[in-house]
Amino acid sequence: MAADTGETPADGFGRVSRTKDVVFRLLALAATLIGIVSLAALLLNVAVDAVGWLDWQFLTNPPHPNPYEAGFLPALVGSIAIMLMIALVTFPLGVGAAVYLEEYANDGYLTRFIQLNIANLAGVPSVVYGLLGLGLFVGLFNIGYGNVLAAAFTIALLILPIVIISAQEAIRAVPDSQRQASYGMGATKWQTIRNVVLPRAMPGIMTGTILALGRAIGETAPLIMIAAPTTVFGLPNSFFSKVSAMPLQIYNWASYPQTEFQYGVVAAGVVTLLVVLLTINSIAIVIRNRYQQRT
Amino acid sequence: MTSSETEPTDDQTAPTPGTDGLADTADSGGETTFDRTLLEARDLSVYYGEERALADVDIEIPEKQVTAVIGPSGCGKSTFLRCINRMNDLVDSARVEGELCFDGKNVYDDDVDPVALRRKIGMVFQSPNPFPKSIRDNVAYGLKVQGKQENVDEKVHTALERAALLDEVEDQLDSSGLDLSGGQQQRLCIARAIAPDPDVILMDEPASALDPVATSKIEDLIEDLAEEYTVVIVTHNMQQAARISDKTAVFLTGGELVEFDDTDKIFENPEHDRVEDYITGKFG
Amino acid sequence: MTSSETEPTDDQTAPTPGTDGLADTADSGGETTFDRTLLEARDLSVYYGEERALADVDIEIPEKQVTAVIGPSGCGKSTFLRCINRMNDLVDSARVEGELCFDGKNVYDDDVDPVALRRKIGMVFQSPNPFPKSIRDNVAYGLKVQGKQENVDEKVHTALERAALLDEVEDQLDSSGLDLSGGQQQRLCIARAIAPDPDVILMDEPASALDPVATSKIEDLIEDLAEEYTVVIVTHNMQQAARISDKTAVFLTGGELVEFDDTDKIFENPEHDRVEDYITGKFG
Amino acid sequence: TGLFAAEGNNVNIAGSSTVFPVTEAIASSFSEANPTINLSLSKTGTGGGFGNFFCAGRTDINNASRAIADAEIEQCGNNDVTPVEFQVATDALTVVANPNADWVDCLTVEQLREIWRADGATHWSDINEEWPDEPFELYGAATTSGTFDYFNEAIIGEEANHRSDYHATERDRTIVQGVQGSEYAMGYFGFSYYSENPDSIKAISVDDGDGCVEPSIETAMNGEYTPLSRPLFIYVAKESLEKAAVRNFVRFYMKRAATDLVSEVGYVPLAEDKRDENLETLETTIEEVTA
Amino acid sequence: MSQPDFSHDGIRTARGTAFRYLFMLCALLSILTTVAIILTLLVDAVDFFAQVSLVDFLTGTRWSPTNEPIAFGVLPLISGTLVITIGSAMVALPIGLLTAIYLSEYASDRRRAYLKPALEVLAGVPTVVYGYFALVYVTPAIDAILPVDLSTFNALSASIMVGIMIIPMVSSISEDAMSAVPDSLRQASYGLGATKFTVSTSVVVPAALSGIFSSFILALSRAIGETMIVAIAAGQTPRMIDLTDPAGMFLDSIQPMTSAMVQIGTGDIVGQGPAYKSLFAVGLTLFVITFVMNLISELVASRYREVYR
Ligand SMILES: Nc1ncnc2c1ncn2[C@@H]1O[C@H](COP(=O)(O)OP(=O)(O)OP(=O)(O)O)[C@@H](O)[C@H]1O
Ligand SMILES: Nc1ncnc2c1ncn2[C@@H]1O[C@H](COP(=O)(O)OP(=O)(O)OP(=O)(O)O)[C@@H](O)[C@H]1O
Ligand SMILES: [Mg+2]
Ligand SMILES: [Mg+2]
Ligand SMILES: O=P([O-])([O-])[O-]
Repeated sequence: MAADTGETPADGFGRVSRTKDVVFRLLALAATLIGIVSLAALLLNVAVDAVGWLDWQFLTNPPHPNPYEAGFLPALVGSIAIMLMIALVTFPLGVGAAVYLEEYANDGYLTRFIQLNIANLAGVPSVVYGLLGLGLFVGLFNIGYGNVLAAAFTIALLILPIVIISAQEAIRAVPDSQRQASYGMGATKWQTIRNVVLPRAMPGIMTGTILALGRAIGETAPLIMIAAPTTVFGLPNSFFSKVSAMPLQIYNWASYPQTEFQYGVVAAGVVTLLVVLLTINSIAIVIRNRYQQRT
Repeated sequence: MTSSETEPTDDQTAPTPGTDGLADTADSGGETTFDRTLLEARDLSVYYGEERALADVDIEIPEKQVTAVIGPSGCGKSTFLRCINRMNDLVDSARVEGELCFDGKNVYDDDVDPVALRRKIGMVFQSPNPFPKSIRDNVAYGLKVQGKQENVDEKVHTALERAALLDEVEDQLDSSGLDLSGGQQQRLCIARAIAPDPDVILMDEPASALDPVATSKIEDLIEDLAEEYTVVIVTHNMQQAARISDKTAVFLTGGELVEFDDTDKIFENPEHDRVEDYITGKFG
Repeated sequence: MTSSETEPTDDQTAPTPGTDGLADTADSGGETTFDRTLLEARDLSVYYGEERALADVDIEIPEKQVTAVIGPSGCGKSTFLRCINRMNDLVDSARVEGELCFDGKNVYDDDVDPVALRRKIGMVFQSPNPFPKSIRDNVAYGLKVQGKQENVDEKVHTALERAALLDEVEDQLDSSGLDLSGGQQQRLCIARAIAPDPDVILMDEPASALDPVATSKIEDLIEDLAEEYTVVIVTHNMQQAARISDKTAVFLTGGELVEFDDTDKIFENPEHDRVEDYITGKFG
Repeated sequence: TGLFAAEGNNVNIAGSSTVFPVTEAIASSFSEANPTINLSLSKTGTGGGFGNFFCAGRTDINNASRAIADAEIEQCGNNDVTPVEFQVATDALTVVANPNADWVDCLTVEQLREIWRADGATHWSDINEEWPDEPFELYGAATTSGTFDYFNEAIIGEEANHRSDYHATERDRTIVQGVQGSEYAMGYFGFSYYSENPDSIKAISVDDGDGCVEPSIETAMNGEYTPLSRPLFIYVAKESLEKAAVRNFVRFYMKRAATDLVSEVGYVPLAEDKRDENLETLETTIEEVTA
Repeated sequence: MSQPDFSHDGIRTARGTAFRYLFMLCALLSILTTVAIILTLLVDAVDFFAQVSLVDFLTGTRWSPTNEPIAFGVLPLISGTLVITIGSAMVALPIGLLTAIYLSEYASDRRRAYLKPALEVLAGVPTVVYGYFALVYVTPAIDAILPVDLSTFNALSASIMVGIMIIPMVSSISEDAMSAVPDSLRQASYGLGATKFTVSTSVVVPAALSGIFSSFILALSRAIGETMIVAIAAGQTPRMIDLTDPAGMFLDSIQPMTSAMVQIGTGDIVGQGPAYKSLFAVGLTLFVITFVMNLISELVASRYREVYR
């Protein structure tokens, strides 16, 4: 390379070969796009396959072994019921834990231990949470198998670390000058948290929680582990109703013998699930954008 | 330190700052005039971990006057100010030794609730920090947290008026405090600080983030406030200290209070060479 | 600007800095002695977006001497330095107008490859920035990227020796460059810059992050380097400029090169009042 | 009835994956008429359904592709669950191979035993020297399923064990895909999974001594398809019939079990006299519990 | 002089304390969760190990919980997990690292602003959907394109899908680490006449190595714990892998730990015998493996966060 460099500056300074640079750049760009593009291709495929299957009767019927009569309603409603329950459980617990860690806890061993533990819990496989739900809620507390409560509690534990971590980030983003101003006015810690910290952190907390709910709505393995039923026909009518969920129903349908299920009904279910997920995530993004300007 | 032994006199008139004060103070030499002492530090030291940020400070701050605290960066001005309302409690590593008395009561006594203490002391910070709430809610915040729920609207108006902001915001009390200009925001913070009617107002470089026009409004306001409140103001701007304060405390590096006296005296004829060097810009 | 028209003379001896130089330069008036010009800016302007950071600079920097660039903060010193090796190319918003010639060739010509250009110009930054690699790999880095793979060990030794660091690190060449003291790190960065044997060494406030002892070592080193390299150094420390440089360029606010002359002349008898004000500390 | 009404509106069913499609079809049409009743249906296999759910008192109904075993009756008894048996359809357990396996159309029971028993044949050529010298790729029901039990009993018998080096799965779809994917594959499952995929897999006729018989609804109904045709049941917990929802659903089920609904999912519907017999049993039992 | 009253207000103090402990309880819940996970797994696993020896479990090479002859050797399942982990690592690590380099060194701010969220979508797609994709689209596609004999259920398409799913974990954590590399190091390198390629590969990547390493471990831990993709697409054949036969490793059906857990969990297994309890023994094994990996990743990451504060 050095040899390329001309000796007399009057002729310029020579050129350094950029082949590697260009090749590498293209390679890196290709790598960046590969996942996105392949996902897009698959989504396109599934969307095409869902055409003709994803219709009103699909969304309002109960499941059926005949692909032309099969419907998604109980799973759809089940997912939403579980999700609401999860939100009710994780929001207060997650915010409470985040407030403790950010506002109360000093930087001692206990705090660091809790923090490390939360980070670790966020990485525990969901199937293990399923076993936890099975042992704890179905077994020990005897809530019953495969019902709304057991499902919601199990998945709530699964997403709690994610909610806590994002709530902590939101609380940490509240400028310290705001807290100082409040303490300076003679506010107590709780008054400061309630009147200054939480209102300001709320959009961030909400965004994080909703995104975590998006994760919750796609969870399947924990439901399988707590013996959620293969198929449900009615709508959940109590906390103790057996419940199915969209991903679980999709998983079940994927095992049906007819190709109409493989390439039609399941595709319709996948598209429905993704649309619900996308809606949830866009709500989060709207909240984030709506409040982000004000800082 | 030089002047802290002198007893308060009955002379209620604060020496007027400016050049006319020069002759007085120059004549009176070490002798200074004092009002009733409201805040008094005795052997006050503050440590952050191992590092000493304030070293054996003795000072008597008179009631209903403006006391300026000046000194080079890092000399402990803010630390001193934050001792008064125990905001240093919020810093884990901070440790206070010695006494700081508010009206004769040591605020570091065990039976003192810092929250109750802070309700008697308003505080205004370096850069304006209004809450992302309406102007009204900003000013009413102290009243709310302190449980003073009667006549809130009236008190909000009075506070805004005293802070010389009412005219400018009267018909937008419900719009956000963040929509105001920097100078207005800082006056809003002052209104917020005085709304619960404290005894003392602490200001930590309240105009350092502001442009000259806004600064001069704040300076006028501070002089007015001294009619009713005891004001302690930290500033890095010596001209500002000279313009608005009655008393000036000069801290130098190491957290040492080198000289405390009438402002005119400090600026025209300081006792210590180091203070003179600092004021004339030879050092710091 | 005043001096940039003067032709280089044959006088190879750089004027020695210090008080004895005073008489010479004072006598010679606008007339200055020049070596062969290596770098020459003509009407050089730099814009960051809309803002102009360098305004029509004309300067001729002589070979194998130390040229100091001084001026108040934000006046464009770093910008000028980074023009020479086209580091400004890395700033998206930066735009350069005019010419900057290296040995007669405009480095902003289309056929100039900035990467090739930079291989002729070493650069040392404000705070030491060794790579988190071994000392040896740090110094060898430039050789490696430039494909100069022969005698690497020997070159590394020579560079460390020239940078006056060899004795201190000789038996720890494989330990991390980050384990050295600040002053050693900065000398390591100098060794790294000279190892590929460039023609010019640019230094942007190379001692500002260092303590006085480390600083004086670096200053000694810079004077030595000028025997073989053309050194351009930005500094905010006028004493430093006076101590180590042969020529001094004074930029003032707005990116204007107000005066460029022998260092002695600038410090003892500048042409411009603004320069005098700046040097005596009345401004900036 | 609001969203969170009483537990009494729930009907919980688990059990055989073979019977699953029948119950699913009937439950689906039942719940369209009775949307407030929450019917849940799990595919756990016959034995799993009895052992973990039905006899433990956790479900009201168990689907079964074989009759309940004595041990299971005992377990139910211990938990005060009284199983009431209803046959709901007949199945033709079907052995399938890849359509490209043109060398094989019919197997005798002995040949099947040789293929599926432990330490038996490993290559096609072990059965018939003219067949390819390629190893079997075998897909079958998971060991605890009713299908496995039935196949094991009917083909392997007492003396030998079912081999264990095969792809055992609860999910019959897996078998379809597996057999479809390999020329040397073979599998077995309920007839419905074959009838849904007649083009991608091929059914093997079975010779039980009287010549090759193709599995079909007809051959199962007229009893020619032996030994692999079998009755399918549901078991209802007598105690659960106290709940109106369960009563209504089982009544509905009995009526529908004799219709095309069953043949649509690939099984042989119940004969009408059998249906009437069932309804009678049902009503008698209901009277006993509601009395 | 009457002293001012700064005394403590009982109600105020009590309320403050109450909230403190309430919030603390929420935080401690996370520790309870960990304890509960360990206990629930342990209680049943202990039952299991009372019937099956730990040594047999850890060293056995046959997994057949319900089929005679019964065997509970976990190694075939760990093999299956290993295959998926290796396969997904081959997809995700290079792609994720290159993506991180692209985002941190090459992409303009604008481009990064839409590429990053787009990548995060990858991690947000439910895994059951990926499993379905793998089985219904990817396997047939590979079968059609490559001249290989691919089983319907195979490790290959499952690995690819798991790999795609974990790309964002690698790329976003690595990118954070690369962005944390001070610009001064890049400047130093450019100043010596380095090209962008050299700056990226010889300065940025080495300096961010611990962060990159931590992202790798975390992503692999995620791959190890991934359940639905493998349960749907990788098959149910517990077998020992033969490292000398990479084709056989990927082209055929396997069974990772998670998939075995799903099979036992949904399977027709009666009662409380070792077949059912083995679910918890495998779960415990999985938990221990992923927990250790997460811990390592977290410790490595906290080290790199310290290097450039
Ligand atoms: N929270 C803290 N932790 C540790 N040391 C601190 C803390 N706050 C201040 N210090 C140290 O205490 C000393 C005094 O700080 P202080 O903020 O009081 O100075 P200051 O006079 O207000 O300076 P400035 O004019 O820069 O605001 C400084 O050396 C500072 O570094
Ligand atoms: N990357 C940039 N983008 C936009 N403006 C810049 C950038 N770098 C410098 N500037 C502006 O250009 C002007 C000159 O900057 P420069 O860094 O050259 O000053 P300097 O003389 O080196 O100052 P200092 O002594 O503080 O280092 C300043 O006004 C600065 O704000
Ligand atoms: Mg301060
Ligand atoms: Mg600079
Ligand atoms: O599910 P089974 O019918 O085989 O028990």
